[in-house]
Amino acid sequence: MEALLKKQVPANLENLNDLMEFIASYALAMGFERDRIGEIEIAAEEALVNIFNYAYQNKDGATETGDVEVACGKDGESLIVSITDEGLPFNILAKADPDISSTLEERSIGGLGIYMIKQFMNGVRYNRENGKNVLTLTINKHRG
Amino acid sequence: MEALLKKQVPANLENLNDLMEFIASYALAMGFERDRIGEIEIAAEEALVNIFNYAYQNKDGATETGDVEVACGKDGESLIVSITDEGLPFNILAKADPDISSTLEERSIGGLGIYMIKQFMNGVRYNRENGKNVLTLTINKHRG
Amino acid sequence: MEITERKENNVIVVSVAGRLDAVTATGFEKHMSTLISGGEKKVVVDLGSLEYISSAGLRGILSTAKKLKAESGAMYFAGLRGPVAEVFKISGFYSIFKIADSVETAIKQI
Amino acid sequence: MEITERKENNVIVVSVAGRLDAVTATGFEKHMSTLISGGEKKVVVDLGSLEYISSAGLRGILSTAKKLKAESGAMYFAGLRGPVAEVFKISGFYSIFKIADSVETAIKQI
Ligand SMILES: Nc1ncnc2c1ncn2[C@@H]1O[C@H](COP(=O)(O)OP(=O)(O)O)[C@@H](O)[C@H]1O
Ligand SMILES: Nc1ncnc2c1ncn2[C@@H]1O[C@H](COP(=O)(O)OP(=O)(O)O)[C@@H](O)[C@H]1O
Repeated sequence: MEALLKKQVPANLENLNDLMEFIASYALAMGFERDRIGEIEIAAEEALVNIFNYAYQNKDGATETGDVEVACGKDGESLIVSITDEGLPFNILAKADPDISSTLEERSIGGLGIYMIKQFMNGVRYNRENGKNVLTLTINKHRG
Repeated sequence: MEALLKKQVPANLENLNDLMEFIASYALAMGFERDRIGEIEIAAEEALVNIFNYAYQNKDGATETGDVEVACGKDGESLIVSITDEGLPFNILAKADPDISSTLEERSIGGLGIYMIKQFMNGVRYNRENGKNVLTLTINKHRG
Repeated sequence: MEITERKENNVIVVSVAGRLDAVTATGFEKHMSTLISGGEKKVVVDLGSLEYISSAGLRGILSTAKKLKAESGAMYFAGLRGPVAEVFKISGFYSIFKIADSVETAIKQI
Repeated sequence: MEITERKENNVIVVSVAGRLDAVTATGFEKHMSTLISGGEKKVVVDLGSLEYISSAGLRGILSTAKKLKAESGAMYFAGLRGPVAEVFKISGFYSIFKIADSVETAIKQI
Protein backbone atom coordinates (compact mmCIF):
# COMPACT_ATOMS: atom_id res chain seq x y z
CA MET A 1 0.00 0.00 0.00
CA GLU A 2 1.44 3.36 -1.00
CA ALA A 3 0.65 7.07 -0.52
CA LEU A 4 -0.73 6.66 2.97
CA LEU A 5 -2.55 9.56 4.58
CA LYS A 6 -3.84 9.32 8.14
CA LYS A 7 -6.24 11.23 10.33
CA GLN A 8 -6.90 10.51 14.00
CA VAL A 9 -9.79 12.10 15.90
CA PRO A 10 -12.01 11.39 18.93
CA ALA A 11 -14.67 8.82 18.05
CA ASN A 12 -17.81 10.91 17.98
CA LEU A 13 -20.40 12.10 15.52
CA GLU A 14 -19.03 15.65 15.47
CA ASN A 15 -16.06 14.39 13.50
CA LEU A 16 -18.01 12.46 10.90
CA ASN A 17 -18.10 15.18 8.28
CA ASP A 18 -14.38 15.86 8.55
CA LEU A 19 -13.56 12.19 8.13
CA MET A 20 -15.95 11.86 5.20
CA GLU A 21 -14.33 14.79 3.43
CA PHE A 22 -10.89 13.36 4.10
CA ILE A 23 -11.85 10.05 2.48
CA ALA A 24 -13.83 11.60 -0.37
CA SER A 25 -11.03 13.95 -1.37
CA TYR A 26 -8.52 11.11 -1.40
CA ALA A 27 -10.84 9.08 -3.63
CA LEU A 28 -11.38 12.10 -5.87
CA ALA A 29 -7.63 12.59 -6.23
CA MET A 30 -7.35 8.95 -7.29
CA GLY A 31 -9.87 9.58 -10.04
CA PHE A 32 -12.93 7.86 -8.58
CA GLU A 33 -16.26 8.89 -10.05
CA ARG A 34 -18.90 10.76 -8.09
CA ASP A 35 -21.39 7.91 -7.62
CA ARG A 36 -18.68 5.50 -6.56
CA ILE A 37 -17.43 8.08 -4.03
CA GLY A 38 -20.97 8.16 -2.64
CA GLU A 39 -20.79 4.40 -2.10
CA ILE A 40 -17.41 4.73 -0.41
CA GLU A 41 -18.83 7.42 1.86
CA ILE A 42 -21.75 5.23 2.81
CA ALA A 43 -19.48 2.32 3.73
CA ALA A 44 -17.13 4.57 5.68
CA GLU A 45 -20.01 6.32 7.46
CA GLU A 46 -21.53 3.00 8.52
CA ALA A 47 -18.24 1.74 9.93
CA LEU A 48 -17.46 5.02 11.68
CA VAL A 49 -20.90 5.56 13.18
CA ASN A 50 -20.81 2.02 14.56
CA ILE A 51 -17.50 2.82 16.23
CA PHE A 52 -18.98 6.02 17.65
CA ASN A 53 -22.05 4.13 18.93
CA TYR A 54 -20.79 0.76 20.03
CA ALA A 55 -16.99 0.40 20.19
CA TYR A 56 -16.39 2.34 23.37
CA GLN A 57 -19.36 1.16 25.41
CA ASN A 58 -18.38 -0.01 28.87
CA LYS A 59 -20.11 -2.72 30.89
CA ASP A 60 -22.82 -0.31 32.04
CA GLY A 61 -23.67 0.59 28.46
CA ALA A 62 -22.22 4.08 28.86
CA THR A 63 -19.95 5.32 26.09
CA GLU A 64 -16.41 6.14 27.08
CA THR A 65 -14.10 8.34 25.07
CA GLY A 66 -11.70 6.88 22.56
CA ASP A 67 -10.15 7.67 19.22
CA VAL A 68 -10.64 6.47 15.70
CA GLU A 69 -8.00 6.62 13.01
CA VAL A 70 -8.70 6.64 9.30
CA ALA A 71 -5.94 5.87 6.82
CA CYS A 72 -6.24 6.15 3.07
CA GLY A 73 -3.85 4.50 0.66
CA LYS A 74 -3.59 2.85 -2.73
CA ASP A 75 -3.06 -0.67 -3.88
CA GLY A 76 -2.54 -0.33 -7.61
CA GLU A 77 -5.78 1.11 -8.95
CA SER A 78 -7.69 0.32 -5.75
CA LEU A 79 -8.35 2.60 -2.82
CA ILE A 80 -7.62 1.21 0.61
CA VAL A 81 -9.43 2.77 3.57
CA SER A 82 -8.46 1.39 6.92
CA ILE A 83 -10.26 2.32 10.11
CA THR A 84 -8.73 1.61 13.51
CA ASP A 85 -10.24 1.85 16.98
CA GLU A 86 -9.27 0.61 20.42
CA GLY A 87 -12.77 -0.44 21.43
CA LEU A 88 -14.46 -3.80 21.93
CA PRO A 89 -13.44 -6.54 19.49
CA PHE A 90 -15.96 -6.60 16.66
CA ASN A 91 -15.78 -8.35 13.29
CA ILE A 92 -18.29 -7.10 10.75
CA LEU A 93 -17.67 -10.03 8.40
CA ALA A 94 -19.07 -12.37 11.04
CA LYS A 95 -22.20 -10.29 11.58
CA ALA A 96 -25.24 -11.84 9.91
CA ASP A 97 -27.15 -9.68 7.44
CA PRO A 98 -30.67 -8.48 8.16
CA ASP A 99 -33.59 -10.13 6.41
CA ILE A 100 -34.31 -7.63 3.67
CA SER A 101 -37.29 -9.58 2.37
CA SER A 102 -39.44 -9.22 5.48
CA THR A 103 -42.48 -6.98 5.55
CA LEU A 104 -42.57 -3.51 7.05
CA GLU A 105 -44.19 -4.81 10.24
CA GLU A 106 -41.61 -7.55 10.75
CA ARG A 107 -38.63 -5.50 9.73
CA SER A 108 -36.33 -4.32 12.46
CA ILE A 109 -35.22 -0.73 12.24
CA GLY A 110 -31.47 -1.43 12.28
CA GLY A 111 -28.88 -3.75 10.86
CA LEU A 112 -28.58 -2.23 7.40
CA GLY A 113 -25.25 -0.50 7.94
CA ILE A 114 -22.91 -3.47 7.86
CA TYR A 115 -24.94 -4.97 5.06
CA MET A 116 -24.29 -1.91 2.91
CA ILE A 117 -20.57 -2.04 3.64
CA LYS A 118 -20.46 -5.57 2.23
CA GLN A 119 -22.64 -4.59 -0.72
CA PHE A 120 -20.52 -1.66 -1.81
CA MET A 121 -16.96 -2.68 -1.01
CA ASN A 122 -14.80 -5.05 -3.07
CA GLY A 123 -12.91 -6.29 -0.05
CA VAL A 124 -13.50 -6.32 3.69
CA ARG A 125 -10.88 -7.42 6.16
CA TYR A 126 -10.92 -7.49 9.92
CA ASN A 127 -7.88 -7.78 12.17
CA ARG A 128 -7.63 -7.57 15.92
CA GLU A 129 -4.06 -6.46 16.69
CA ASN A 130 -2.62 -5.32 20.03
CA GLY A 131 -5.99 -4.40 21.46
CA LYS A 132 -7.07 -2.61 18.28
CA ASN A 133 -9.74 -3.32 15.70
CA VAL A 134 -8.47 -2.74 12.19
CA LEU A 135 -11.09 -2.76 9.46
CA THR A 136 -9.60 -2.60 5.98
CA LEU A 137 -11.84 -1.79 3.03
CA THR A 138 -10.60 -2.33 -0.50
CA ILE A 139 -12.42 -0.40 -3.18
CA ASN A 140 -12.10 -0.68 -6.94
CA LYS A 141 -12.99 2.12 -9.33
CA HIS A 142 -16.19 0.28 -10.16
CA ARG A 143 -18.21 -1.88 -7.84
CA GLY A 144 -17.96 -4.66 -10.43
CA MET B 1 2.19 -11.55 -1.48
CA GLU B 2 5.12 -13.97 -1.50
CA ALA B 3 5.73 -17.71 -1.93
CA LEU B 4 2.95 -18.21 -4.40
CA LEU B 5 1.92 -21.74 -5.34
CA LYS B 6 -0.77 -22.36 -7.95
CA LYS B 7 -2.90 -25.26 -9.04
CA GLN B 8 -5.32 -25.23 -11.96
CA VAL B 9 -7.86 -28.00 -12.55
CA PRO B 10 -11.25 -28.53 -14.22
CA ALA B 11 -14.04 -27.15 -12.03
CA ASN B 12 -15.71 -30.30 -10.80
CA LEU B 13 -16.24 -32.18 -7.58
CA GLU B 14 -13.72 -34.87 -8.45
CA ASN B 15 -10.95 -32.36 -7.89
CA LEU B 16 -12.17 -31.11 -4.53
CA ASN B 17 -10.02 -33.39 -2.41
CA ASP B 18 -6.85 -32.55 -4.32
CA LEU B 19 -7.47 -28.84 -3.95
CA MET B 20 -8.26 -29.20 -0.25
CA GLU B 21 -5.01 -31.06 0.33
CA PHE B 22 -3.10 -28.46 -1.64
CA ILE B 23 -4.48 -25.66 0.54
CA ALA B 24 -4.22 -27.59 3.81
CA SER B 25 -0.59 -28.53 3.26
CA TYR B 26 0.33 -24.94 2.45
CA ALA B 27 -1.37 -23.79 5.66
CA LEU B 28 0.35 -26.54 7.63
CA ALA B 29 3.73 -25.47 6.27
CA MET B 30 2.97 -21.93 7.42
CA GLY B 31 2.40 -23.22 10.94
CA PHE B 32 -1.39 -23.02 11.11
CA GLU B 33 -3.04 -25.14 13.78
CA ARG B 34 -5.28 -28.09 13.02
CA ASP B 35 -8.62 -26.51 13.95
CA ARG B 36 -7.85 -23.35 12.04
CA ILE B 37 -6.91 -25.43 8.99
CA GLY B 38 -10.34 -27.06 9.28
CA GLU B 39 -11.93 -23.60 9.09
CA ILE B 40 -9.81 -22.72 6.06
CA GLU B 41 -10.87 -25.97 4.39
CA ILE B 42 -14.52 -25.21 5.03
CA ALA B 43 -14.24 -21.75 3.49
CA ALA B 44 -12.31 -23.06 0.50
CA GLU B 45 -14.72 -25.96 0.00
CA GLU B 46 -17.72 -23.64 0.03
CA ALA B 47 -16.18 -21.32 -2.54
CA LEU B 48 -15.01 -24.17 -4.76
CA VAL B 49 -18.23 -26.18 -4.64
CA ASN B 50 -20.16 -23.04 -5.59
CA ILE B 51 -17.91 -22.62 -8.60
CA PHE B 52 -18.45 -26.28 -9.54
CA ASN B 53 -22.23 -25.89 -9.15
CA TYR B 54 -23.02 -22.41 -10.37
CA ALA B 55 -20.18 -20.58 -12.12
CA TYR B 56 -20.30 -22.42 -15.42
CA GLN B 57 -24.05 -22.72 -15.84
CA ASN B 58 -25.21 -21.60 -19.24
CA LYS B 59 -28.57 -19.99 -20.04
CA ASP B 60 -30.30 -23.37 -20.11
CA GLY B 61 -29.09 -24.20 -16.63
CA ALA B 62 -26.69 -26.83 -17.95
CA THR B 63 -23.17 -26.81 -16.57
CA GLU B 64 -20.43 -26.25 -19.08
CA THR B 65 -16.81 -27.16 -18.53
CA GLY B 66 -14.37 -24.63 -17.16
CA ASP B 67 -11.33 -24.42 -14.94
CA VAL B 68 -10.68 -23.18 -11.47
CA GLU B 69 -7.31 -22.01 -10.23
CA VAL B 70 -6.27 -21.95 -6.60
CA ALA B 71 -3.26 -19.91 -5.52
CA CYS B 72 -1.76 -19.93 -2.04
CA GLY B 73 0.56 -17.24 -0.78
CA LYS B 74 1.61 -15.31 2.28
CA ASP B 75 1.15 -11.77 3.42
CA GLY B 76 3.33 -11.52 6.50
CA GLU B 77 1.86 -13.98 8.98
CA SER B 78 -1.37 -14.34 7.03
CA LEU B 79 -2.28 -16.95 4.48
CA ILE B 80 -3.76 -15.73 1.21
CA VAL B 81 -5.88 -18.14 -0.79
CA SER B 82 -7.11 -16.83 -4.08
CA ILE B 83 -9.59 -18.69 -6.24
CA THR B 84 -10.12 -17.77 -9.88
CA ASP B 85 -12.74 -18.92 -12.34
CA GLU B 86 -13.96 -17.75 -15.72
CA GLY B 87 -17.65 -18.26 -14.99
CA LEU B 88 -20.56 -15.92 -14.38
CA PRO B 89 -19.76 -12.77 -12.39
CA PHE B 90 -20.58 -13.45 -8.74
CA ASN B 91 -19.65 -11.46 -5.64
CA ILE B 92 -20.08 -13.35 -2.40
CA LEU B 93 -19.72 -10.20 -0.29
CA ALA B 94 -22.92 -8.88 -1.81
CA LYS B 95 -24.87 -12.08 -1.12
CA ALA B 96 -27.21 -11.69 1.84
CA ASP B 97 -26.81 -14.17 4.69
CA PRO B 98 -29.49 -16.75 5.47
CA ASP B 99 -31.74 -16.22 8.46
CA ILE B 100 -30.14 -18.54 10.99
CA SER B 101 -32.74 -17.80 13.63
CA SER B 102 -35.69 -19.28 11.76
CA THR B 103 -37.28 -22.54 12.80
CA LEU B 104 -36.64 -25.89 11.14
CA GLU B 105 -39.87 -25.65 9.14
CA GLU B 106 -39.09 -22.16 7.84
CA ARG B 107 -35.42 -22.78 7.23
CA SER B 108 -34.31 -23.21 3.69
CA ILE B 109 -31.88 -26.02 3.04
CA GLY B 110 -29.16 -23.91 1.44
CA GLY B 111 -27.36 -20.63 1.83
CA LEU B 112 -24.99 -21.55 4.64
CA GLY B 113 -21.85 -21.86 2.53
CA ILE B 114 -21.10 -18.21 1.86
CA TYR B 115 -22.13 -17.38 5.39
CA MET B 116 -19.44 -19.71 6.73
CA ILE B 117 -16.82 -18.19 4.47
CA LYS B 118 -17.52 -14.79 6.02
CA GLN B 119 -17.59 -16.26 9.52
CA PHE B 120 -14.23 -17.99 9.28
CA MET B 121 -12.13 -15.72 7.11
CA ASN B 122 -10.43 -12.50 8.24
CA GLY B 123 -10.71 -10.92 4.83
CA VAL B 124 -12.83 -11.47 1.74
CA ARG B 125 -12.23 -9.67 -1.51
CA TYR B 126 -13.93 -9.97 -4.86
CA ASN B 127 -12.58 -8.73 -8.16
CA ARG B 128 -13.92 -9.17 -11.64
CA GLU B 129 -10.94 -8.85 -13.99
CA ASN B 130 -10.78 -9.64 -17.71
CA GLY B 131 -13.76 -11.95 -17.61
CA LYS B 132 -12.54 -13.71 -14.49
CA ASN B 133 -13.84 -13.87 -10.92
CA VAL B 134 -11.05 -13.57 -8.40
CA LEU B 135 -11.98 -14.33 -4.80
CA THR B 136 -9.20 -13.54 -2.36
CA LEU B 137 -9.41 -14.89 1.17
CA THR B 138 -7.08 -13.56 3.85
CA ILE B 139 -6.61 -15.79 6.85
CA ASN B 140 -4.82 -15.05 10.10
CA LYS B 141 -3.40 -17.73 12.37
CA HIS B 142 -6.36 -17.23 14.67
CA ARG B 143 -9.87 -16.29 13.68
CA GLY B 144 -10.39 -13.64 16.38
CA MET C 1 -30.19 18.26 4.46
CA GLU C 2 -33.03 20.63 3.70
CA ILE C 3 -36.70 19.84 4.14
CA THR C 4 -39.43 21.74 2.32
CA GLU C 5 -43.14 21.11 2.35
CA ARG C 6 -46.27 21.86 0.44
CA LYS C 7 -49.82 20.66 0.73
CA GLU C 8 -51.99 19.62 -2.17
CA ASN C 9 -55.56 18.91 -1.11
CA ASN C 10 -55.15 16.43 1.71
CA VAL C 11 -51.70 15.22 0.64
CA ILE C 12 -48.54 16.59 2.21
CA VAL C 13 -45.47 16.60 -0.04
CA VAL C 14 -42.19 16.60 1.85
CA SER C 15 -39.08 17.27 -0.23
CA VAL C 16 -35.76 16.21 1.25
CA ALA C 17 -32.64 17.62 -0.38
CA GLY C 18 -28.95 17.05 0.25
CA ARG C 19 -27.69 14.38 2.60
CA LEU C 20 -29.72 12.09 4.82
CA ASP C 21 -26.98 10.67 7.02
CA ALA C 22 -26.12 9.94 10.64
CA VAL C 23 -25.86 13.66 11.35
CA THR C 24 -29.12 14.76 9.73
CA ALA C 25 -31.42 11.73 10.02
CA THR C 26 -32.60 12.62 13.50
CA GLY C 27 -33.84 15.96 12.20
CA PHE C 28 -35.74 14.22 9.43
CA GLU C 29 -37.28 11.73 11.82
CA LYS C 30 -38.41 14.44 14.22
CA HIS C 31 -39.87 16.47 11.41
CA MET C 32 -41.88 13.52 10.12
CA SER C 33 -42.95 12.57 13.59
CA THR C 34 -44.36 16.05 14.12
CA LEU C 35 -46.28 15.87 10.85
CA ILE C 36 -47.81 12.54 11.79
CA SER C 37 -48.71 13.71 15.29
CA GLY C 38 -50.27 16.75 13.63
CA GLY C 39 -52.69 14.42 11.85
CA GLU C 40 -51.20 14.12 8.37
CA LYS C 41 -52.27 10.78 6.90
CA LYS C 42 -51.16 11.01 3.27
CA VAL C 43 -47.49 11.69 2.86
CA VAL C 44 -45.48 11.89 -0.35
CA VAL C 45 -41.74 12.04 0.20
CA ASP C 46 -39.97 13.65 -2.73
CA LEU C 47 -36.38 12.41 -2.92
CA GLY C 48 -35.61 14.04 -6.28
CA SER C 49 -32.99 16.31 -4.75
CA LEU C 50 -31.59 13.83 -2.26
CA GLU C 51 -27.95 13.18 -3.07
CA TYR C 52 -26.95 10.74 -0.39
CA ILE C 53 -28.60 8.35 2.03
CA SER C 54 -26.92 6.05 4.55
CA SER C 55 -28.44 3.47 6.89
CA ALA C 56 -29.23 6.22 9.39
CA GLY C 57 -31.52 7.72 6.76
CA LEU C 58 -33.10 4.36 6.03
CA ARG C 59 -33.66 3.91 9.74
CA GLY C 60 -35.42 7.27 9.88
CA ILE C 61 -37.63 6.26 6.96
CA LEU C 62 -38.47 2.87 8.48
CA SER C 63 -39.47 4.33 11.81
CA THR C 64 -41.52 7.05 10.12
CA ALA C 65 -43.30 4.40 8.06
CA LYS C 66 -44.05 2.34 11.14
CA LYS C 67 -45.50 5.36 12.94
CA LEU C 68 -47.64 6.32 9.97
CA LYS C 69 -48.85 2.76 9.55
CA ALA C 70 -49.93 2.72 13.19
CA GLU C 71 -52.11 5.76 12.38
CA SER C 72 -53.44 4.01 9.26
CA GLY C 73 -51.71 6.57 7.08
CA ALA C 74 -50.17 6.09 3.64
CA MET C 75 -46.74 7.04 2.31
CA TYR C 76 -45.29 7.25 -1.18
CA PHE C 77 -41.76 7.93 -2.31
CA ALA C 78 -41.09 9.78 -5.53
CA GLY C 79 -38.21 10.90 -7.70
CA LEU C 80 -35.58 8.40 -6.56
CA ARG C 81 -32.46 8.47 -8.66
CA GLY C 82 -28.82 7.34 -8.85
CA PRO C 83 -27.23 6.37 -5.56
CA VAL C 84 -30.42 6.84 -3.52
CA ALA C 85 -32.35 4.50 -5.80
CA GLU C 86 -29.50 2.02 -5.55
CA VAL C 87 -29.54 2.09 -1.74
CA PHE C 88 -33.32 1.60 -1.75
CA LYS C 89 -32.88 -1.34 -4.09
CA ILE C 90 -30.24 -3.22 -2.14
CA SER C 91 -32.08 -2.62 1.12
CA GLY C 92 -35.26 -4.20 -0.16
CA PHE C 93 -37.17 -0.90 0.17
CA TYR C 94 -38.73 -1.28 -3.27
CA SER C 95 -40.71 -4.23 -2.00
CA ILE C 96 -41.90 -2.71 1.26
CA PHE C 97 -42.67 0.82 0.09
CA LYS C 98 -44.79 2.40 -2.59
CA ILE C 99 -42.56 4.13 -5.08
CA ALA C 100 -43.70 6.43 -7.88
CA ASP C 101 -41.69 7.95 -10.70
CA SER C 102 -42.89 11.46 -10.06
CA VAL C 103 -44.51 13.45 -7.27
CA GLU C 104 -47.55 13.99 -9.48
CA THR C 105 -48.12 10.26 -9.95
CA ALA C 106 -47.66 9.71 -6.24
CA ILE C 107 -50.26 12.33 -5.38
CA LYS C 108 -52.70 10.74 -7.79
CA GLN C 109 -52.20 7.23 -6.53
CA ILE C 110 -52.02 7.79 -2.80
CA MET D 1 -16.89 -40.61 6.00
CA GLU D 2 -17.88 -43.83 7.70
CA ILE D 3 -21.35 -44.60 8.98
CA THR D 4 -21.99 -47.24 11.64
CA GLU D 5 -25.27 -48.12 13.28
CA ARG D 6 -26.65 -49.86 16.28
CA LYS D 7 -30.12 -50.21 17.67
CA GLU D 8 -31.00 -49.82 21.30
CA ASN D 9 -34.64 -50.71 21.98
CA ASN D 10 -36.53 -48.53 19.52
CA VAL D 11 -33.75 -45.97 19.07
CA ILE D 12 -31.34 -46.13 16.17
CA VAL D 13 -27.89 -44.71 16.85
CA VAL D 14 -26.07 -43.58 13.73
CA SER D 15 -22.39 -42.75 14.18
CA VAL D 16 -20.78 -40.62 11.52
CA ALA D 17 -17.00 -40.51 11.48
CA GLY D 18 -14.51 -38.60 9.35
CA ARG D 19 -15.59 -35.89 6.94
CA LEU D 20 -19.10 -34.82 6.05
CA ASP D 21 -18.40 -32.66 3.03
CA ALA D 22 -19.59 -32.01 -0.52
CA VAL D 23 -18.21 -35.37 -1.62
CA THR D 24 -19.69 -37.50 1.16
CA ALA D 25 -22.88 -35.69 2.19
CA THR D 26 -25.00 -37.30 -0.52
CA GLY D 27 -24.10 -40.72 0.88
CA PHE D 28 -25.12 -39.61 4.37
CA GLU D 29 -28.40 -38.17 3.13
CA LYS D 30 -29.28 -41.33 1.22
CA HIS D 31 -28.42 -43.49 4.18
CA MET D 32 -30.65 -41.47 6.50
CA SER D 33 -33.40 -41.37 3.94
CA THR D 34 -33.39 -45.14 3.75
CA LEU D 35 -33.60 -45.42 7.54
CA ILE D 36 -36.56 -43.09 7.68
CA SER D 37 -38.34 -44.84 4.83
CA GLY D 38 -37.67 -48.08 6.72
CA GLY D 39 -39.78 -46.74 9.59
CA GLU D 40 -37.16 -45.54 12.06
CA LYS D 41 -38.71 -42.77 14.17
CA LYS D 42 -36.14 -42.18 16.91
CA VAL D 43 -32.73 -41.31 15.60
CA VAL D 44 -29.64 -40.38 17.58
CA VAL D 45 -26.79 -39.09 15.45
CA ASP D 46 -23.45 -39.57 17.14
CA LEU D 47 -20.97 -36.99 15.87
CA GLY D 48 -18.23 -37.85 18.39
CA SER D 49 -15.88 -39.03 15.65
CA LEU D 50 -16.84 -36.46 13.04
CA GLU D 51 -13.79 -34.35 12.24
CA TYR D 52 -15.13 -31.99 9.63
CA ILE D 53 -18.45 -30.70 8.41
CA SER D 54 -19.12 -28.17 5.66
CA SER D 55 -22.40 -26.65 4.47
CA ALA D 56 -23.04 -29.72 2.31
CA GLY D 57 -23.12 -31.75 5.53
CA LEU D 58 -25.43 -29.23 7.19
CA ARG D 59 -27.67 -29.39 4.16
CA GLY D 60 -27.83 -33.18 4.48
CA ILE D 61 -28.73 -32.84 8.15
CA LEU D 62 -31.41 -30.23 7.48
CA SER D 63 -33.09 -32.28 4.79
CA THR D 64 -32.93 -35.42 6.95
CA ALA D 65 -34.52 -33.51 9.81
CA LYS D 66 -37.31 -32.22 7.59
CA LYS D 67 -38.04 -35.73 6.32
CA LEU D 68 -38.09 -37.16 9.82
CA LYS D 69 -40.30 -34.36 11.07
CA ALA D 70 -42.78 -35.11 8.28
CA GLU D 71 -42.98 -38.67 9.68
CA SER D 72 -43.39 -37.29 13.22
CA GLY D 73 -40.02 -38.73 14.16
CA ALA D 74 -37.45 -37.35 16.61
CA MET D 75 -33.74 -36.72 16.21
CA TYR D 76 -30.97 -36.00 18.69
CA PHE D 77 -27.35 -35.10 18.08
CA ALA D 78 -24.67 -36.21 20.50
CA GLY D 79 -20.96 -35.88 21.08
CA LEU D 80 -20.33 -32.67 19.16
CA ARG D 81 -16.85 -31.30 19.65
CA GLY D 82 -14.30 -28.81 18.35
CA PRO D 83 -14.84 -27.60 14.80
CA VAL D 84 -18.11 -29.49 14.32
CA ALA D 85 -19.60 -27.91 17.44
CA GLU D 86 -18.39 -24.53 16.20
CA VAL D 87 -20.07 -24.99 12.81
CA PHE D 88 -23.31 -26.04 14.50
CA LYS D 89 -23.09 -22.96 16.69
CA ILE D 90 -22.57 -20.38 13.98
CA SER D 91 -25.24 -21.98 11.81
CA GLY D 92 -27.87 -21.68 14.50
CA PHE D 93 -28.24 -25.47 14.71
CA TYR D 94 -28.15 -25.42 18.50
CA SER D 95 -31.48 -23.63 18.52
CA ILE D 96 -33.26 -25.80 15.97
CA PHE D 97 -31.97 -29.23 17.02
CA LYS D 98 -31.88 -31.25 20.19
CA ILE D 99 -28.31 -31.69 21.27
CA ALA D 100 -27.09 -33.97 24.06
CA ASP D 101 -23.62 -34.28 25.56
CA SER D 102 -23.49 -38.03 25.18
CA VAL D 103 -25.22 -40.74 23.19
CA GLU D 104 -26.49 -42.23 26.45
CA THR D 105 -28.23 -39.02 27.47
CA ALA D 106 -29.70 -38.68 23.99
CA ILE D 107 -31.12 -42.21 24.13
CA LYS D 108 -32.67 -41.49 27.50
CA GLN D 109 -34.22 -38.21 26.46
CA ILE D 110 -35.48 -39.03 22.99
N1 LIG E 1 -17.96 -1.46 16.35
C1 LIG E 1 -18.90 -2.23 16.93
N2 LIG E 1 -18.72 -2.76 18.16
C2 LIG E 1 -19.66 -3.54 18.71
N3 LIG E 1 -20.84 -3.85 18.14
C3 LIG E 1 -21.09 -3.37 16.93
C4 LIG E 1 -20.15 -2.54 16.25
N4 LIG E 1 -20.66 -2.22 15.04
C5 LIG E 1 -21.87 -2.82 14.98
N5 LIG E 1 -22.15 -3.50 16.10
C6 LIG E 1 -23.38 -4.30 16.32
O1 LIG E 1 -23.87 -4.73 15.06
C7 LIG E 1 -25.23 -4.32 14.87
C8 LIG E 1 -25.54 -4.04 13.41
O2 LIG E 1 -24.87 -2.89 12.98
P1 LIG E 1 -25.38 -2.11 11.69
O3 LIG E 1 -25.53 -3.10 10.58
O4 LIG E 1 -24.48 -0.99 11.43
O5 LIG E 1 -26.84 -1.61 12.07
P2 LIG E 1 -27.37 -0.69 13.26
O6 LIG E 1 -26.20 0.00 13.88
O7 LIG E 1 -28.31 0.22 12.56
O8 LIG E 1 -28.06 -1.66 14.18
C9 LIG E 1 -25.40 -3.15 15.80
O9 LIG E 1 -26.74 -2.99 16.20
C10 LIG E 1 -24.48 -3.50 16.97
O10 LIG E 1 -25.16 -4.37 17.86
N1 LIG F 1 -20.01 -18.90 -8.08
C1 LIG F 1 -21.34 -18.62 -8.11
N2 LIG F 1 -21.94 -18.17 -9.24
C2 LIG F 1 -23.25 -17.90 -9.26
N3 LIG F 1 -24.08 -18.02 -8.20
C3 LIG F 1 -23.57 -18.45 -7.05
C4 LIG F 1 -22.17 -18.76 -6.94
N4 LIG F 1 -21.95 -19.14 -5.66
C5 LIG F 1 -23.12 -19.07 -5.01
N5 LIG F 1 -24.11 -18.66 -5.83
C6 LIG F 1 -25.51 -18.44 -5.44
O1 LIG F 1 -25.53 -18.12 -4.03
C7 LIG F 1 -26.39 -19.02 -3.33
C8 LIG F 1 -25.89 -19.25 -1.90
O2 LIG F 1 -24.70 -19.99 -1.91
P1 LIG F 1 -24.24 -20.78 -0.61
O3 LIG F 1 -24.27 -19.84 0.55
O4 LIG F 1 -22.94 -21.44 -0.88
O5 LIG F 1 -25.39 -21.86 -0.36
P2 LIG F 1 -25.96 -23.02 -1.28
O6 LIG F 1 -25.02 -23.25 -2.40
O7 LIG F 1 -26.04 -24.15 -0.34
O8 LIG F 1 -27.31 -22.51 -1.70
C9 LIG F 1 -26.46 -20.26 -4.20
O9 LIG F 1 -27.65 -20.95 -3.97
C10 LIG F 1 -26.38 -19.67 -5.60
O10 LIG F 1 -27.65 -19.22 -6.02
